[in-house]
Amino acid sequence: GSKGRAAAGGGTPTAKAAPTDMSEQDKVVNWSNWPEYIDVNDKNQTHPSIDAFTKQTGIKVNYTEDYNDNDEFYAKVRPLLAAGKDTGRDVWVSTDWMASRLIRLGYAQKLDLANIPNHGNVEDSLANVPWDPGRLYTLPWQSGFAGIAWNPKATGGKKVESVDQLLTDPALKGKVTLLTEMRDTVGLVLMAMGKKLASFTDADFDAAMAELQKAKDAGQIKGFTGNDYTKPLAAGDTAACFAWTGDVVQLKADNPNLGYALPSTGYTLWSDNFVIPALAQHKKNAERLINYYYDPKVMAMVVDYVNYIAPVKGAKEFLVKQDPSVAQNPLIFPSPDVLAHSQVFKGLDPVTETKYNKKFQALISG
Amino acid sequence: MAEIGALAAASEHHKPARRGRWTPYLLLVPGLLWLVIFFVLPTLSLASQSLQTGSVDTGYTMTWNWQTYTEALSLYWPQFLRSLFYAGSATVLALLAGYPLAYFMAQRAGKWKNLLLVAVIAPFFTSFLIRTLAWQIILNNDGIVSTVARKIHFTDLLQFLHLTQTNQLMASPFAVICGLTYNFLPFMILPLYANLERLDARLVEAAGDLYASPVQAFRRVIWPLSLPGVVAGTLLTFIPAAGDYINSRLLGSTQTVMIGQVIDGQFLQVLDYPTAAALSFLLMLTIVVLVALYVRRSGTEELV
Amino acid sequence: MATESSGDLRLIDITKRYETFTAVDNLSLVIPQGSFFALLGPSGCGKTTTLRMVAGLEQPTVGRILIGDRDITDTKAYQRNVNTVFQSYALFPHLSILDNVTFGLRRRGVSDYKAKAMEALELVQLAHIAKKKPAQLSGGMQQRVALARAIVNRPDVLLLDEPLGALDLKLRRQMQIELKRIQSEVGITFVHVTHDQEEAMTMADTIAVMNAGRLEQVGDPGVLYENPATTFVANFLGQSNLLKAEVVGTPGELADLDVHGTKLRLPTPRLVEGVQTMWLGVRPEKLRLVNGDGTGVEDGLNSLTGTVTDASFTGLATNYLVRLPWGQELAVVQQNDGMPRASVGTSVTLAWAPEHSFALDSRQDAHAGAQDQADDTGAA
Amino acid sequence: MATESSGDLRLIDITKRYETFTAVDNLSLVIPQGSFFALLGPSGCGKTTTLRMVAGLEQPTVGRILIGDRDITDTKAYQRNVNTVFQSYALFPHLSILDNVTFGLRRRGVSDYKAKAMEALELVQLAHIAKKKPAQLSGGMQQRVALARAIVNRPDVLLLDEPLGALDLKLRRQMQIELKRIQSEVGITFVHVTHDQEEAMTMADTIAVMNAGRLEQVGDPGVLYENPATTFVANFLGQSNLLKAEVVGTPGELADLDVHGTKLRLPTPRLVEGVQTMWLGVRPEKLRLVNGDGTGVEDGLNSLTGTVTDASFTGLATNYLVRLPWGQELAVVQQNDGMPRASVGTSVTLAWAPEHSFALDSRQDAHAGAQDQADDTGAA
Amino acid sequence: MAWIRRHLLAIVAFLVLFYMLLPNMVVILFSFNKPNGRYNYQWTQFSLDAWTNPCGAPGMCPALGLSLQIGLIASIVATILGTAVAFALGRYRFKGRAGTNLLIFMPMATPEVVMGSSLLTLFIALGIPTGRTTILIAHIMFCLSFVVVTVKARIASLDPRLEQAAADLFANEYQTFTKVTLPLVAPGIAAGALLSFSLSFDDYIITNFNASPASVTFPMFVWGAAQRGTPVQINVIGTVMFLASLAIVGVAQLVNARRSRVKVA
Ligand SMILES: Nc1ncnc2c1ncn2[C@@H]1O[C@H](COP(=O)(O)OP(=O)(O)OP(=O)(O)O)[C@@H](O)[C@H]1O
Ligand SMILES: Nc1ncnc2c1ncn2[C@@H]1O[C@H](COP(=O)(O)OP(=O)(O)OP(=O)(O)O)[C@@H](O)[C@H]1O
Ligand SMILES: NCCCCNCCCN
Ligand SMILES: [Mg+2]
Ligand SMILES: [Mg+2]
Repeated sequence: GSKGRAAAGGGTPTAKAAPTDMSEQDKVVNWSNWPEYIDVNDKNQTHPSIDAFTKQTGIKVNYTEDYNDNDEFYAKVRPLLAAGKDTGRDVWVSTDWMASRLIRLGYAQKLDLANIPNHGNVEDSLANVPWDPGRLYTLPWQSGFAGIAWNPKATGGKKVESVDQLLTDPALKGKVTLLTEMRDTVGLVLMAMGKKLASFTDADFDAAMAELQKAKDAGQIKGFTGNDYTKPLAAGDTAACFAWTGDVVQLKADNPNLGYALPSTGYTLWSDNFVIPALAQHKKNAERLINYYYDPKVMAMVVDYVNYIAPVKGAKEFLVKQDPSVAQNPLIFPSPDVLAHSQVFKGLDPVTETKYNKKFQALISG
Repeated sequence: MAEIGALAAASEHHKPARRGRWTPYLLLVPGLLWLVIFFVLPTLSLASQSLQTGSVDTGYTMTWNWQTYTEALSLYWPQFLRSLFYAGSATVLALLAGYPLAYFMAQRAGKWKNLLLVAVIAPFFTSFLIRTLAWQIILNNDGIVSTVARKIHFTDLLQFLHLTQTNQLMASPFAVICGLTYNFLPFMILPLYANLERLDARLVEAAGDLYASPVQAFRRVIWPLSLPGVVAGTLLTFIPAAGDYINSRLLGSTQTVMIGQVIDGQFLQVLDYPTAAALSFLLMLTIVVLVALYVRRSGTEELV
Repeated sequence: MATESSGDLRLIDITKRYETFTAVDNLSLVIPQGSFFALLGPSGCGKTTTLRMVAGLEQPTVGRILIGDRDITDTKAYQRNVNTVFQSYALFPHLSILDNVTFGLRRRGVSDYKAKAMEALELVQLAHIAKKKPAQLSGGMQQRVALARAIVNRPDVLLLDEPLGALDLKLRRQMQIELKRIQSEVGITFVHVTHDQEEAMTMADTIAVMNAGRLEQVGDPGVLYENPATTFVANFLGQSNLLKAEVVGTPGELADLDVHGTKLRLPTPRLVEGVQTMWLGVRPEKLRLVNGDGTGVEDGLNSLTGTVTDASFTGLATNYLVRLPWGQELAVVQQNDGMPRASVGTSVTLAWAPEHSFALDSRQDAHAGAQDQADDTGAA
Repeated sequence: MATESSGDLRLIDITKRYETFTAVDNLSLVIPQGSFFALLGPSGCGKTTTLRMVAGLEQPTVGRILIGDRDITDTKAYQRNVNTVFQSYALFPHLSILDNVTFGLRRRGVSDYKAKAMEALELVQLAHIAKKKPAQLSGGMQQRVALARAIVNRPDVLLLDEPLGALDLKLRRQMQIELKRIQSEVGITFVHVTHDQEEAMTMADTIAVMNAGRLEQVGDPGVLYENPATTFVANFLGQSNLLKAEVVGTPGELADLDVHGTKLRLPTPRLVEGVQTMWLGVRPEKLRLVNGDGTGVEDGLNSLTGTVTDASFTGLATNYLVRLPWGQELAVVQQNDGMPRASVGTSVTLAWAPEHSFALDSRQDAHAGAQDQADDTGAA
Repeated sequence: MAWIRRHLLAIVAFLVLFYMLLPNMVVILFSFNKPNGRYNYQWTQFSLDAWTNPCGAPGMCPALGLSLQIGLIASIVATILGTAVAFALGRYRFKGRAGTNLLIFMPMATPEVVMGSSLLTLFIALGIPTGRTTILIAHIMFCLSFVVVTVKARIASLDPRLEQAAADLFANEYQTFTKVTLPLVAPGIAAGALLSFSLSFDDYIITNFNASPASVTFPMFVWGAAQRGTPVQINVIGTVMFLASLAIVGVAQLVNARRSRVKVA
């Protein structure tokens, strides 16, 4: 029999802390994040907010954009976590459901709120999530929507604004990518079928899968991607795709013709959250980093660049002051109407999650 | 590096002498131990894994669950066949492209021979990922290649052959096969070259002297004599190509997923180790059987 | 398709130049149909090149090649009714002996190829190993297969490029007899290239001696041997003793020559015209060793006196070196027919009949053709 | 370390068996110090095996090997003061000529190895190419390097395994002279293996003929040639004509023999003891061709009459085949010394002196040794 | 037309060669690009930026360093182990030859995914965390067979008489090995080592299975970068590698050529 057993096997979902926190001796913090998820000085490719943090605290940030996809990243770090080994990272940014899993399996450490005095700045709507009541383990980094993006160069100038069009328009044949993120891809399709993401049934799920399978068999879909959909979209190898809001806004800076739509049938709303993994060597530095970004002024700086929704109270105010034009941006400042059409994928118990995952993986990896 | 071609020439001419009773074993032990521990054992472990049930987070137990195999096969047989088809096509194409080049280098290049050899070997040392990414640029939809291909209706031909579904070159079976062919071409050329270089040009002359036209001389003399090189080259191309997924990932679409990609996904994304293991094992078995049949048919057993 | 027309093989003013090097230089030759013709010459003199041009494996730079009346200069190798037996045999290693022999017949669509091939194999006495592969045969057998493979096509001309070069002495002699027998049986024109003069002389009807791309002399073996036209032929074809001689008078049938003060004679017609100083040549086997005082020398024979410096027993004969008063050493061969042998250090007289010597222009190099082949101070 | 003690090389009752095959069978030999000894025999008779045992590259199954009084049977190859010149030369391709030659000296820690090596290279006239690599040399030069590489060590015994086998005819003759010169200069015992009988006869002081792992005869070349002890030696060393003869009487010095009804004579001491029927042997060069009517035959000579069936001119000599009334063909060699030649079809008388023939036990195979070497019906 | 027919083989050969070198040309060309945005897929403007700042892409140079280090260690270890096995196979008769040959051949007949995943299965089962060590283990494993085959072929072509000649010239077993056998087999060993290095340096599939986030090799970096936009510096490295290998292979060929030219002479 295999010994590949989770630490959770014993039923104690408490992540181990490193025997000694190296934060004081070793003024670094290792941060893994999604690509296109932080402010960039376009001239020299540096990250101003990070540089400012280092200046302020003397803590060097090893910032790595190696978080392309929740599953893929989890698969990478899981063997280490399961074996009780340090992952080499002090903090990373996981989407809600993945953060929930990490807590459940005891792979995420409780935050020392004493090191995060800005903790209270978290938006009220996000301060209490079912999987982390009171935000003891995680704090959100950004929130956003998944919608549809297109490159008019490849669509022949056509706009792509609905899920149906994306999956069936022959003009897009073979030039469509969808997300490996099951909750976004299936979620968008479920909503297009008129289902509610909070209450759909197994049968609804299967119906959505069938829809996707049909599109795939028809050759409509070029691929399923993580955050790496951006390059082919910008290059025009992908005509249209499911995409995360902020990414596309960032791409538009180089390529203003790119189009973006939140489907009228509905779109997913999600958050990505800071997680400090078990055995992180610089937990305290990570907490200082989190605290730093929970300063509304700093968060405003990031959001101004990444164009996602800030989870920090007061950030918007700063932003409006700084750059009034963004106040008009519905992606950063979603109106209640926009928010009303967004939906959050329901929480899944491990058995259902495995069941859905298996079906979805068969679709995307087959 | 033409020593790759040694594969073709690895038949044993000299009967090894018998010396020292223990020396050979002392020499063998470290290397073989390495292979036993890190190749044989993992393979057994893989076999065992494929028959277990459980999940990553709860652990696995051996249940002799053969069903994994039938399930995996019923789900993924298209990718399996596709892999064999792509690898086979790439092998044939590599042979068609590599043979003339190898023959030219070996028999006709004269003083350019070494330069050509360098040109063939050098890309081999340049990260293949980088080169495969370069194919993305070359086959890019707005690129010259694509434009010309559309203009001369090459894309229509490909569509007719079901090698692309759209009027583009990228993200199609064509692109994947083209990439596979490209990536493993040196593995085809070097054994062929090593073999053809030893081809006695006088035999070709003798064939001409005995009324064989150039085509007949090729068919009756050059080709049969180069068979060991052909076999070595095709094996060195087919085996890795069948398991490759880089090309299908970078140049293909959901319609071109190969079995390696499935295995990779099952291992690294889905974390369904038994299915992944079962697929791996099936792939290995398929290839070993195919290779054994092929080697026997081509009558070059001494090759391995 | 090769035509069945046949006839003499004619090379007309053939020249073959490689980039900077002229391998064959304005060569003209007629090789009568059905003859056994030998091409002899030192390494690199252009023998193989000549053969290859006849076979069509090489294009002459200048000149025409004809078989009978048919100009084949521009015909492709596989369209010529000419076959070659290569020195390396060049048997197809992947084919059985039988398949090797049927190869040419099948290419030409001959229907009863198998029967014909077996016939050819019988001719070379190898019918019993038709199923074997070349690698399973000894050198001599491979040689015979190569021969069968060529002969079975009944070519107009069969080219043999040192076919026996790789065989050892005894086997070589045996194969020579075999070759000769086969040639007379099938009656095909054989053009035989060899390094071995004895082989050429025993086998050929006509010998051509080549040197540096040019023809030195063509003729009957006996004529070439007894009356070489150049010092090159004299030295290359067997061994010759060349004595510097001055013509002092031509009193009658025999001319008088002065050789380092000794008077020797030579049939007058053999003198080189218009030349006063010449080489007087005599073959080692023509010299008879007589007592040192010259008493046993019959009248009318030439004679010289010297000292034996070396004697080596070869079984059949003994080879002597005899130093003449002026330091030149003459080679003498005496068959071991039971006559008493001279020993090293004794003084001897060498005698020979005037008609057993020949004369050559003394402006020619006395050593031409002698060193030529043994020269190995350069890389091979 | 090899000792400097030297002396005769003695093989005592040596047998070498490979699994099922006996390559050398109870061989005893004494090779005097400083002599030039030739080992002759057909392919596969065990010559190389014998040499390898002396070199220490192979262990005898039974028997001892001594140099002088020192038993070296159990000494390792690298400890024996014996060196070998391999047929393939076996020069180290990665080392320069000089390094090849110094190789042995340096292994033995000789200090002035470079000077000694240059001396050896001068002996073989190759000092000027000391810096080259073997691949840059011609066959003949490589041969001489191999020789220098062995000789420089001043071994007690130098073994030469067909050292000239790969060279062409003329080069071979030249190297023979060279070898002989070097041996007499350095005075080392040479054991020379060759296929070429003429080579053995011209070079060696003593010849040993081997057959199927056993010794057939050892002795002076002339003795072996004129008085072979077995039909094998008679046929293997040169050519012999063997006539079935019945002893009819031994009246005096000469015995009377009946050969197919013709009375022939042989010196009585040459008769094989205790045997009535024997082979009467005579070498082709001992036979003199006389007119068909036998008129020219001097008194006291043996003579037989027959018909010329073949005559082939080899330059130096002409080879004839003469068919005797009972169908046997005799080989006759006549030096082309100017005497008139017989032509095919004419009737001739063959004459020879009784003392130029020998007798062998007729229970021996008349063809032993003759086919042996030419036999190539087996795989090479 | 006749010209084309006469040179058909050369034309085809050069087309194939062009096909083989085309991507390298593209890599070289785009190393001088100044991309518009983060994606280097379209020719925008000539620039030497990447060449003057080759380590400017964060994480690339460490990855390159790691790959070089692993390539070096893996090829050295594999060459030592493999050469020993090759000598045993090429020089001795022993029981189990056939089995050994099969064991050597199998890794070459096994697709990389299978090898990578099975090794991972083993490491998981044994609770060995993946990382630099596991990568090394894997690389040595798959390089080994190639070394054995390459060196064995060289040994097989070695004339046994040369070793006998050495013994005949007073060299004992050890001296024979060091002075004659080893120098003669050396080109095969060097070829095996070079092949190992290139296989190790270039490997992505097996490495990706057995690497940890903390041990990113160059191919892994390239793969990752391909997902979020390849920095121009990657093309610089690609170009340097191509030119360096041209130089190395070129020099090796020259040396070889000189040797063989001499042989022909
Ligand atoms: N393809 C070629 N290019 C340049 N020179 C050549 C070529 N082929 C032959 N030669 C030269 O032409 C000359 C004649 O060569 P050829 O092979 O005809 O000689 P050969 O008489 O057959 O000699 P051997 O007796 O050694 O076989 C040689 O000097 C050779 O170097
Ligand atoms: N290692 C071995 N195992 C079995 N038989 C062997 C071995 N070595 C030699 N023989 C056999 O011993 C016999 C004598 O071989 P050897 O090489 O001594 O012959 P040779 O007289 O040198 O022949 P050649 O003139 O062809 O070189 C041959 O029949 C050969 O097949
Ligand atoms: N470029 C940053 C994109 C972040 C996307 N997060 C994934 C959310 C999935 N629902
Ligand atoms: Mg020639
Ligand atoms: Mg031998």
